Amino acid sequence: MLGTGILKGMVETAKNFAGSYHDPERLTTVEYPEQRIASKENARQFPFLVHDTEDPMQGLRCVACQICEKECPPQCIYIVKSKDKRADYKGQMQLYPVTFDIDLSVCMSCQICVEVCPFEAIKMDTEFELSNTDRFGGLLVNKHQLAKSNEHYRKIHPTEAAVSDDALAIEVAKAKAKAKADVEAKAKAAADAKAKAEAAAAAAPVGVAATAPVPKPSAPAAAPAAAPAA
Amino acid sequence: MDGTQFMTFHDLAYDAGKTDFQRKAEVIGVGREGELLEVAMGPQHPSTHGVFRMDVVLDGETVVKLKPVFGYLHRNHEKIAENTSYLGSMPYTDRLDYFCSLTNNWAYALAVEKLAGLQVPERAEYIRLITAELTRVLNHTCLAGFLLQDMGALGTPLMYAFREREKILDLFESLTGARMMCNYMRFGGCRCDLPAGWLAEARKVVAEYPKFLDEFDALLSGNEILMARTQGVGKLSAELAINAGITGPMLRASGVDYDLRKVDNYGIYSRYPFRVPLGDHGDVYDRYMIRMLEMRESLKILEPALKDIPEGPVVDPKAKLRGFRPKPGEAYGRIETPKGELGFYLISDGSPNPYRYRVRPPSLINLTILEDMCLGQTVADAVITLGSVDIVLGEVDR
Amino acid sequence: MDDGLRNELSKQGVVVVKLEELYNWGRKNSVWPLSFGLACCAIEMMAASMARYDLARFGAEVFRPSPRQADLMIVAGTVTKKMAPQVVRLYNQMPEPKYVIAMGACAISGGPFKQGYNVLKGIDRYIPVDVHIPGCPPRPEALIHAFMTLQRKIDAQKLTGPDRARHLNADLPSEFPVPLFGEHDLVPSKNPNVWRPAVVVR
Amino acid sequence: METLEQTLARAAVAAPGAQLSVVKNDSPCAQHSLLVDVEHAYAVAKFLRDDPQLRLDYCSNVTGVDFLDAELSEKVKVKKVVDGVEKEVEEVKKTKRAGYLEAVYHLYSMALKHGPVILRQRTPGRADPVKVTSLTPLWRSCEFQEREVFDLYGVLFDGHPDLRRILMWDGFKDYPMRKDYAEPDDYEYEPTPHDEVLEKAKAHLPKAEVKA
Repeated sequence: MLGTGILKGMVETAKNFAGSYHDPERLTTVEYPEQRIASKENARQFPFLVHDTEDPMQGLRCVACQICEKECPPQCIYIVKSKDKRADYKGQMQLYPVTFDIDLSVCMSCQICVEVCPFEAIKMDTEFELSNTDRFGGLLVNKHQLAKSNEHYRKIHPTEAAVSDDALAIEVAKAKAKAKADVEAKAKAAADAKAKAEAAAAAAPVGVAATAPVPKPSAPAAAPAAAPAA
Repeated sequence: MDGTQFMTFHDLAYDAGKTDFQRKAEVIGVGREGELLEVAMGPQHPSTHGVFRMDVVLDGETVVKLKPVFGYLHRNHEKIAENTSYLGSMPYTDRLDYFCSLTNNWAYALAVEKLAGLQVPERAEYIRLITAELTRVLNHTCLAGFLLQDMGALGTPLMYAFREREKILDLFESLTGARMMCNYMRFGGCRCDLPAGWLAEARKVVAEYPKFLDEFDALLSGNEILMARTQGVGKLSAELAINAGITGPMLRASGVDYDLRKVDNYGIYSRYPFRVPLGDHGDVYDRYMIRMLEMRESLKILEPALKDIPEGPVVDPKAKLRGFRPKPGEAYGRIETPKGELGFYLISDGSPNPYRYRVRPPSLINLTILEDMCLGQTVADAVITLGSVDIVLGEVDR
Repeated sequence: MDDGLRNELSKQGVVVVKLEELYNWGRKNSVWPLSFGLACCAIEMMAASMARYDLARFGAEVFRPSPRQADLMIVAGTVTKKMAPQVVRLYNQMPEPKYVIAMGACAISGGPFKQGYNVLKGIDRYIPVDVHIPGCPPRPEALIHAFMTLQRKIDAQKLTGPDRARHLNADLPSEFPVPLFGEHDLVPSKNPNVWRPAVVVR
Repeated sequence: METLEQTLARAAVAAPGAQLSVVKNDSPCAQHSLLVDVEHAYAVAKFLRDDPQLRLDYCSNVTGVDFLDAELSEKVKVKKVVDGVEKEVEEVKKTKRAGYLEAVYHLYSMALKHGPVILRQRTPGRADPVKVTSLTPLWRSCEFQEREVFDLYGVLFDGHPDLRRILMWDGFKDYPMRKDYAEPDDYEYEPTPHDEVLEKAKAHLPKAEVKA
């Protein structure tokens, strides 16, 4: 009969209307800003730089290798390397970024910088409330604004952060083992040399022994490792 | 013009010796004199799905000429891709057809895998199939909403469609991190594994979806106004559809059995039996119904696939993320996206950037015969005919 | 009238408001956007007006297809050079007071597509923009957040004085020249009266 | 489906006088293509469409490719007499190749469900006007795609019913997808510039600040 299709449709909308008073399925509105949809663990908005220590600028994991700058598809990262080096989390001397700027007005949240970073230094934040009336000042963010602690990372992406922390702990353990082995090897070499020198000194006139190598304290290995607790 | 089997407006328009009006009159079969009205619909027009523009010549309310004008969203995807690494183009493919970023990802990944000879692990194939079918459901749901919006059913169907869309977008977000621009697939697999509990969530959404489809069917498919508006409107014959390179649901609505999921057997589609719905009349109603039926078939693929998915790696260990340089050569890879055949034609010269990067956009090519479908109809029908083609401007203009 | 006195009065049941506050309160709670989508962000703009995010809670559910009835232009998506004249023309057709939200990276600066030959590097080259939302695309919540930012901006506008709102100041322009299609680029490629970029030395 | 060489042999019979050759593709997918001269492209394409064994009724993809003038270096094994003994020595042979533009057609068959057969037309050089034959009379699907190739590469299609710019505006003079296209200088505000962009952005800085 003509009209039954329309009536059926109206019954459907009536069901929806009535349901919207009691059926949780039909109550879809999330009243932002009072209510918020729970952030998904994988959610990503804009990159941030991870730091490990209290002072954000000292503990930045970034070593200014510029891989992300090169791989960023819209080219929205700008990095200037430092002239000097400083010890990173595992005690190795590394460069650090003097300038690290991201132009948020260009960033397309593709996460490629995170994927290519070999140092677990850049990660994706979930902050999206960034609307701004200032085009030039508000959207070009520098390293001070980008630096966020590892705790923040653990809070927003717990699973990912655990994996990243484990990887770093392994790196640190490796570095420590290597440093230890280096020290031992050096000590052994020094001991051998000393023994040789003594043997030589016994045969040769005094004064030659002074040329024997003196073991140097290995500064990088001794530096306190600012390692994250895994 | 020998070789053309079909009388189109072009054939007549370029025959000499007739006045412009005579030619138009011959095409639509009217002989009466009258004043013609030229209307530029778009680029800012609520019914043109973005910034599409049609220059329409009207005789009263009848369309006598319709010229689509493109380029208002031409954002140089191909040129940019030729200056970017292979990986760097992946997020840009999301922005082609912004409803279906995951199928776009797949098409591009497939083309690069053909170019470089990469293998995809079993689990990644399953993830690709699941996400692609979810995308198809998502796209068709939204299309039904937009089509009804064009017909004047303001609000309700689109609201219902977007309510369901959010459920699938939640799945995408918890898997890929973004709602629309997923950037999820990689050459030789996928970017990351499924998060814990994702499969259970997906199963829940898939299990509940038929309820929504029933609701939508009850609301719309039998509705007399919808039938009156769409049946017999915008007819497209099978021969013209094939010759004009129409693909996807629009081709199948004209009764041509050509679905790349069956023809090319890419991915693991051969493992799941599903039917390809075919239309009979090739009108707007058929195109609408094909999509409703395709959603049900997609759910039929999704249900067992979500059960069968094996454990294992999600990316080919040989595939490199950085410094990816395929050997010189070329490849054309294509898949069946919700809009039709999306192809990527890549030429490599051995450098990290593709030498030529071409997208074969289904939306653009499906518009080829828009004029033929609209001639002789009223301007209101031209709007719904355009709506039933299912275009996304990001893909039309790239 | 100072705040202390106002508080005291409101406790007594006497509500006193300035005309300015009343005027701005009315304006900020009935901002009607132009239904004008350009690209990907338009879909998120639609999602924001749909059931889950419900922009109607802010008095902005009435998306007007005609610029003559709209107060707010949400530039949602990539503005190409071919589209830019139309966008400026639409802006010119809107009645004052009018506001512009540049939604998404493309509208602000060209975004990921800014290297393209046909992409305008930000709509603020031709028309003034009030609020920028970074993101590609921004979440619907981000659009709502921008909306609240705009409401704050409207709330702070003055009716009188030298820094009064633009629509009350006859000296400030409310229409901007529409660029023309040139042989290689738009002519002019920017409006120097609107576009004053910061100098960044690299 | 027959091999491309077989197709070539039969096409040469069907379109007498056509200069046909196979362009090898070294990638793992091995999609080789058929290069046809511009004069006989229509006849060959018509054969491909109407031949009962091929029935390539569906032209999926049409695109242009720009090849600049290039110097090709090829490793050639040459027999040389070194110290009285004949030896095979590898030599790098350098040849100059004039640039050209190509129109590439990907053909499939919907009736027989096979493909692709790839057809190429090559222009003699890159200097305007560059002309190839339009295949729109055979496949309607070429219509917009050939217009796009014309718009972005400046290739003229002989026999196209409606050859206008499609993506760019009508007054636009350049062909932006060509490899030697120069973009208009528009680099006033580039906070994160690299390489070329950096150079271009520097030119926009106020003079005093460049010195600093």
